[in-house]
Amino acid sequence: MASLTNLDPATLKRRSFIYRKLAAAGAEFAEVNGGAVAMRYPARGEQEATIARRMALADLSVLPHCGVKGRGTVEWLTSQGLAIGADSNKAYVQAGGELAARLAPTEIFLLDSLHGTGQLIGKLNSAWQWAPAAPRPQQGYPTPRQDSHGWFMVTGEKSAEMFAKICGVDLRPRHCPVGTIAQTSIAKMSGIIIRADLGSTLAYHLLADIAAAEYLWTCLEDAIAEYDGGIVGLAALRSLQA
Amino acid sequence: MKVMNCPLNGPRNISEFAWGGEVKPMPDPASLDDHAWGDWLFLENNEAGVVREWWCHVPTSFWFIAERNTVTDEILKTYPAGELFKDRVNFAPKAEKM
Amino acid sequence: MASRLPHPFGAWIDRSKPVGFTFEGKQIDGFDGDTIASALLANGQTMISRSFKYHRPRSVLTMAGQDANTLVQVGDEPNCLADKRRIEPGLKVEGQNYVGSFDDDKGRFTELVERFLPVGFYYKSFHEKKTSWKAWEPIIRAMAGLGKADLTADFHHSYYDKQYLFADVAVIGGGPAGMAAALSAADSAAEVVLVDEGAELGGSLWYARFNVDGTHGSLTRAELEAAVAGRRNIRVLSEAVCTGLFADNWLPVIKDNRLYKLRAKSVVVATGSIEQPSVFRNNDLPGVMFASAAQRLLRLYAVKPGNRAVVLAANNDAYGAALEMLDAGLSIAAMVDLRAAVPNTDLTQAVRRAGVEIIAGHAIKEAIAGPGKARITGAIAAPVAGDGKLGDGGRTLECDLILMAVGYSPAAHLLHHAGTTFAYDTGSHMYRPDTVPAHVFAAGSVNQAYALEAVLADGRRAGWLAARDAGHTSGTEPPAPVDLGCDGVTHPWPIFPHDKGMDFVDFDEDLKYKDLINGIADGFDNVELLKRYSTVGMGPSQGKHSAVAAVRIVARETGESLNRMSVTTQRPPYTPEKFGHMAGRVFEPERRTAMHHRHLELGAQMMPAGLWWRPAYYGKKSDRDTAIRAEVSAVRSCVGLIDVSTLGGLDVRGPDAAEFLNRMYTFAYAKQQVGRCRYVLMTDNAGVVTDDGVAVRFHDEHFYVTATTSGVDVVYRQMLWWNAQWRLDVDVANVTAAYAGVNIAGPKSREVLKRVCEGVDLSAAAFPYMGAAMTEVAGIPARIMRVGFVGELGYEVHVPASQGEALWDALMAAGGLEGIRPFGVEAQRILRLEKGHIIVSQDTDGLTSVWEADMAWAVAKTKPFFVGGRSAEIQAKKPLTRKLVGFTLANESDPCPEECHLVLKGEEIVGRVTSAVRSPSLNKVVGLAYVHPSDGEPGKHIDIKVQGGRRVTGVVTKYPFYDPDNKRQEM
Amino acid sequence: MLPALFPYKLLPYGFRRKYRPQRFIPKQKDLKSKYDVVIIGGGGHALACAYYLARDHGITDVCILEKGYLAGGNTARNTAIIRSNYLTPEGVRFYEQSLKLYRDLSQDFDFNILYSERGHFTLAHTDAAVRTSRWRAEVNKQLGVDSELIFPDEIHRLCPSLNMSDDVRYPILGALYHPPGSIARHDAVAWGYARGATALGAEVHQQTPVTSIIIENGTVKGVETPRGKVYANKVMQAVAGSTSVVAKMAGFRLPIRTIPLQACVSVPLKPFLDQIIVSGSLHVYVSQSSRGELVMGGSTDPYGLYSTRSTLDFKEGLLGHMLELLPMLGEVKILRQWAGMADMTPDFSPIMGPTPVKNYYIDSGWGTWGFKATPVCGMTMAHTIATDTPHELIKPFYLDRFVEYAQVGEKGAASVGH
Repeated sequence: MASLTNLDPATLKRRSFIYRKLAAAGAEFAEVNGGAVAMRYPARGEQEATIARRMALADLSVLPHCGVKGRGTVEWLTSQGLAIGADSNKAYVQAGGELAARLAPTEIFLLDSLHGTGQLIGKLNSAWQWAPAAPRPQQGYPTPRQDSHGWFMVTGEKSAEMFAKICGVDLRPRHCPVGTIAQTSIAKMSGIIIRADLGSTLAYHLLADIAAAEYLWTCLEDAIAEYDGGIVGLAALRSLQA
Repeated sequence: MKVMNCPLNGPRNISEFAWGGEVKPMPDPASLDDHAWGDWLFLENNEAGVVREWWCHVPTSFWFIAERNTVTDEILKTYPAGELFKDRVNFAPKAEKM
Repeated sequence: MASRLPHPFGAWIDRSKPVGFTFEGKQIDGFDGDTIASALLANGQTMISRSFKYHRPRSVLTMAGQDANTLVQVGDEPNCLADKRRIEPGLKVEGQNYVGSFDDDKGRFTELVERFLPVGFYYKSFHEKKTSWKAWEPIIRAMAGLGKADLTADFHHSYYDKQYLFADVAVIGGGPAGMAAALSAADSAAEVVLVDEGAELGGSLWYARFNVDGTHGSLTRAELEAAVAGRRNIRVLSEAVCTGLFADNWLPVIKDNRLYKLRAKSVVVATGSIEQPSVFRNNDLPGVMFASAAQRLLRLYAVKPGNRAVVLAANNDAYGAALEMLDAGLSIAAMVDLRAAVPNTDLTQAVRRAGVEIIAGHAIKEAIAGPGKARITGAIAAPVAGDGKLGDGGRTLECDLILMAVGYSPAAHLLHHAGTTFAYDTGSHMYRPDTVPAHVFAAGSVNQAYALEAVLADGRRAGWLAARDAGHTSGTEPPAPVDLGCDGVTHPWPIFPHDKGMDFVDFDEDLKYKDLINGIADGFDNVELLKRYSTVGMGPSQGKHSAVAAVRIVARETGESLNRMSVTTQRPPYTPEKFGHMAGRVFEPERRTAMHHRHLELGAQMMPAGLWWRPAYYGKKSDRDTAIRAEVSAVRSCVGLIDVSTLGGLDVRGPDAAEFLNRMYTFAYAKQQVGRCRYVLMTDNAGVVTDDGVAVRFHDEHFYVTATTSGVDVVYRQMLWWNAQWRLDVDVANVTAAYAGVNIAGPKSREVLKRVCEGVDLSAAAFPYMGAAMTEVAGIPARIMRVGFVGELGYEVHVPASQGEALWDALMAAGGLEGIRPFGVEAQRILRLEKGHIIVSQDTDGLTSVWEADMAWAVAKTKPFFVGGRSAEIQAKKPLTRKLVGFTLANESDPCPEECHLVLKGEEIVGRVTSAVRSPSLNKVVGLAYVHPSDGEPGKHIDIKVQGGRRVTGVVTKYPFYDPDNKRQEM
Repeated sequence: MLPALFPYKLLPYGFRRKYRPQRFIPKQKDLKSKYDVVIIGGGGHALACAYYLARDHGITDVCILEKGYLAGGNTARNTAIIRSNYLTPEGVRFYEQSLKLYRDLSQDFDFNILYSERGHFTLAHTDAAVRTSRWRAEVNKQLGVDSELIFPDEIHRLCPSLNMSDDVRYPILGALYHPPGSIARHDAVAWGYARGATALGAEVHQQTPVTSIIIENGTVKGVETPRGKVYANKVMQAVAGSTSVVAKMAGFRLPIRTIPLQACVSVPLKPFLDQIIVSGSLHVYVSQSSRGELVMGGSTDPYGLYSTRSTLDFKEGLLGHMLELLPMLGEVKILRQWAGMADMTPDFSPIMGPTPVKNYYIDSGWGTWGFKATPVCGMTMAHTIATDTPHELIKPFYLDRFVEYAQVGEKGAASVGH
């Protein structure tokens, strides 16, 4: 895929807040969802999948993600074919591999699968319309999660230990089953952590204030160093999932 | 570091929360004379003992109510604000003055 | 001349690994595993520190990091515990607190004038004249302190970090009690973290003598250690110190350069006990140490503490220590036993058998100081004639070592932190834990268990209970120990004042017996008061060896019973904590806008705005003013572009959206048209102006409300708080970060925007001032608002944050023809001031009302309610005390006032300038100021005190100063 | 040293055989059933009030009731900083008077309270903070108080230890420099007042809590204690940390929230820091005592509590920021931490004077700034009690100012500890 190598993130409208850092780290980008996502880092000596199994960090910010909140949210999403369980702070996997994170009884944060086709999210975005006149049905309100939150993924057996350096919630696998959500403070920033293993590899989504993406990325780079961690591309994550 | 049990997020370090002070529901401002309004607004019970307080879980901006002993710092219970504030509050239109 | 004992002595050193370092420039050879102190003693360096006040030589006291006598400077680390700190190759160690040289310390003169320096002497003098203290303080101050902070160190410190840890059961202390507790908790399937200060688990089992042949300890240790190693659910943290026990079992544990913050469901405190000194003359000199210290030196480091010892005994352990000394080849001059009758135990008999003389019913009256007090040459024993009293006669015993074994005090610091109460036990003569708080358990000698079997049993019991408390049980509760063995280990009065003094109760602070007595006589007859007056227990070891003695002395002097008293509260930390450990990686969040790097590329000088960074202006620092003026004129005459992404943004949606805004803001929103903007002003319930912005109605049930950069989080939280009570059918979302925004402003802004905004008709008719639309700009979904903070034709364009940089690029390109110019916060402040727009929190303060801010126009008077409305009503009835007005200068040649220069009436302060600038557009000074209400009308003169105290005359002026009829922003 | 300044008061100690004690706190007498004035609380303010009642107004039949030990509350727990660089004219005049009294206290007492002028720096890290600093400086100067807004070069010249570099998160942009800013030995101040007051006839009763307040038709008659009823013509409460609790006994509420304020000291270091450094934005302040300890604190705890427990998070926050200001202290160690209880008012000014109960006076709302006001509180409250009219200096601090929307906004000058 030679076309990848010369894709400049700044030629696309949607840009990760840290694309410069990724490029500087030697990322090879591919276009997803109108933005450039780091697929791999060819200069690496070591297999990215191997790093990802140990301790890795990836940026998925441009992949499709969205949100709906307010009264009627869950009812409406269910009517749109989503399967959402009753518990808050749990994430529910959808048919297409999307993840519906129930942040509160009336709030959903929806993450696309690692393929980032955006099918479901695109459908929802066009499906939500103001009803012509009051009284209007309760169907929640779309929230701009694509842009309010940067989306990182932290993978590898050392993930929980690493998180313990920047986050006070007990994320050790035994105490934090797959699908568990922690809305908490990470390196003094509010953020959302969702455990979502990739195949047999321990992994967490990390969603946090897009404006603090660079800050948080820097904190994470510092924190993973102790565990011989590294930055990996989306390709490696996909390979672990497969 | 205290642990506070957030009704939405479960037990968390208290550093994740912001203190909202004593719960003192607002009386209808129109029905209070100036001095009574000032008393309600400024005076605190500042109770040494079990008090009912507002707390906000900052990462989720979730407001709830906690009952806490201000001498031992023991948190007796926490629950959503809805258990205390059940109905929509309305204010009577007022006469054209001011 | 490193002399070491053969194996099995020296369990913690690796003789195959020599390690060299320097002390006071001298080369010292030790082994890997040595502490600084053990290596120094092995090399005959007995003096390790100089005392605080009298600069007396001091040396090893505890070998356990519990005293201040071995504090040294290690490189740039002051006050380092030489008896804890392991040596490393090349370590640069120095003595502390000396004048001249360590060996010939000029500071010693203070001892000569000691009698002129009574307790609290600094309170009693140096105030004879009003200027006395000014003259003396620098001298006394120069004598103060111990180690040195390395000010030459570059402005960095080493890498410290933190990590959270979680456990069902935390066991603090890895001695027999702690190991037993950890094991029984682990057997109940609890996750256990076992924290121990030692290099290896075992505590006293490593060095104490529990039976005659000395095998009992080591066998027990080996057994327990193997068992612990075999449990996968026990995590051991060695060479780690737990410095506190905070609310809900929050435990700081320091290991290497990391602070662990351990949260445990329950805690077992098995921290053991601290040996207590005897008070006699010269009890502080090198060569006088605790028996346990000498035993540690032998067993852990293979170091002989001396050659000929006198053991001051009051319990069985003294005899175990004596046997240890004999095995190590020391001779024992005598056992001086405080007890009239020495009980017959295996150990006492063994000592007798070894032919050691036991002098019963005697105490040590004085240690005989050798040359320079750097060592001792003997001890004078005298008969005990009652508590603290010595009879005539006595004997001089030649020795170079005095071992004190007269009793213990529980190392109860963590229990104190947790709020445990203590009671004096008249049987054991110790303060024992009385009521221990929930989820905390004490085990071992901290809990009065002294006999090894009792210690182990107590540990098993505590571990089992702690596990159950954490929700894990198996089997039945282990029995509590029958005989604790705590009676007879601690002597109630090992205090023998000497009329020549130097009988120290507190080594850290150089406090002698009479200092406490005199303090009490001065009226400070309560331990807390005495502590503050005499400073007893306030030194680096925080009373570990003086607190109990102080209580005993106060009790006797006041006739108070010890049962009705307690030792002074032990406050955290248990041992000193480095600033670096507490700081760790300092997380200082930063927020950057989508265009941040574009600003940097354009040479912007960035300034903090809350957590955000914003461009102050574009250009070199040296060209600041010209750059700002150029940016201002670009906006006035052509077109400029500013990043306003940091502005708060809130989506307010739902059937009650308008009603909600009516309650939150001072204005009225029910009738606001869709596609129109309206100013919002927020007050708090006390009527104080707290925030402002614009509300855009994009839909009957949807308002997009802006808030100030620094205010939005509070505004959002307040909105949610109010609606938690009102229960209106409205949803509020803080979308600040989700939208990047720019304000493109200036007469040419319309042409530029047109080029990238085909979707909408931007003509004045179709898109008037305060109009708004949802559309696309440069192919990016956008919210456009025609608002004019800077007072020119202008548009705010808000787009999804991740496309913000693309928007910036597109607009900069589109404006190329007109020479569009980015402008920063500084230019914007000038532009808005020329228009007389206020900045909340600069032009208002913590008490400003809407009336004082002259914003009555923004208050809807007929609404049923808005937050702050009731207070505003009351304020309206009271006469104004100040009013915000615009002003210019009567005399343009006067200097421009600066923000917060005062407005005076005569000499009375009536207000202040909140904003002022020499307007580039109007070429005159314009500003806002609070003035006396009587001066509020245009044309009135006000008196402003500017730099250098000079007064200038301001003229109250209507604002906007620039384009008063707002033609330009509405064109 | 000049003979004039020779510490001759030490000579007798050296030459006399026997130590001659000078008792600061007389042995406790029996509690009488009636006093002219009863003061609830035995802290610095109470003792100072008793001292000035006796010295300036000849009122010596005064009983001080302390529930614990003398000056064992916030007097014992504060960090001993004294300054008058406040924001409001009311505040500046009040604290300036306090400073004046402090300067002579050692001679008044014939007891050295170690009053030491060190120079006080309030650092500004944002342009808003620079504005507030200028505001304070201008108000101070207008009222004759020595304060100046200074900028990085000058700050570096006066206090070279500070990290002035730009590449920190919050660079230092300026500072409010207040040369008269001082420290003193906090306990000694209380002991001096105790000795002075008791010498003139006042009684101190320790371990004597007030359990209720006797009020008859709106007028206070006395108090009850476990040692019996004590009647009095006038009663004052000066019980920082328990203000609302005691006021409740007297039947009224106050605009006060009680919140812990923590502090800590380092292991003694050879003195290197001569000034008092405060940073509002970083929530830290530090000075170095004459023992060599760095005395450090920050802003109040995040929530209300009637407890003097310590927390770890306090130290984490404090030292994190401390190392931004003084990065070379990474290897320096914390020796001890503790806490006091601060009665916070909405406007960060005290509440002083008469109360809804006749002849019952209050000295409260001292938040984090009570120690520096000790002498002037004693003086003004003594005047107020003796003449039954509020002293000019404390009129602005009357209780009803809140409901009357006439607050004295000191937040800008007091929001961080010291």
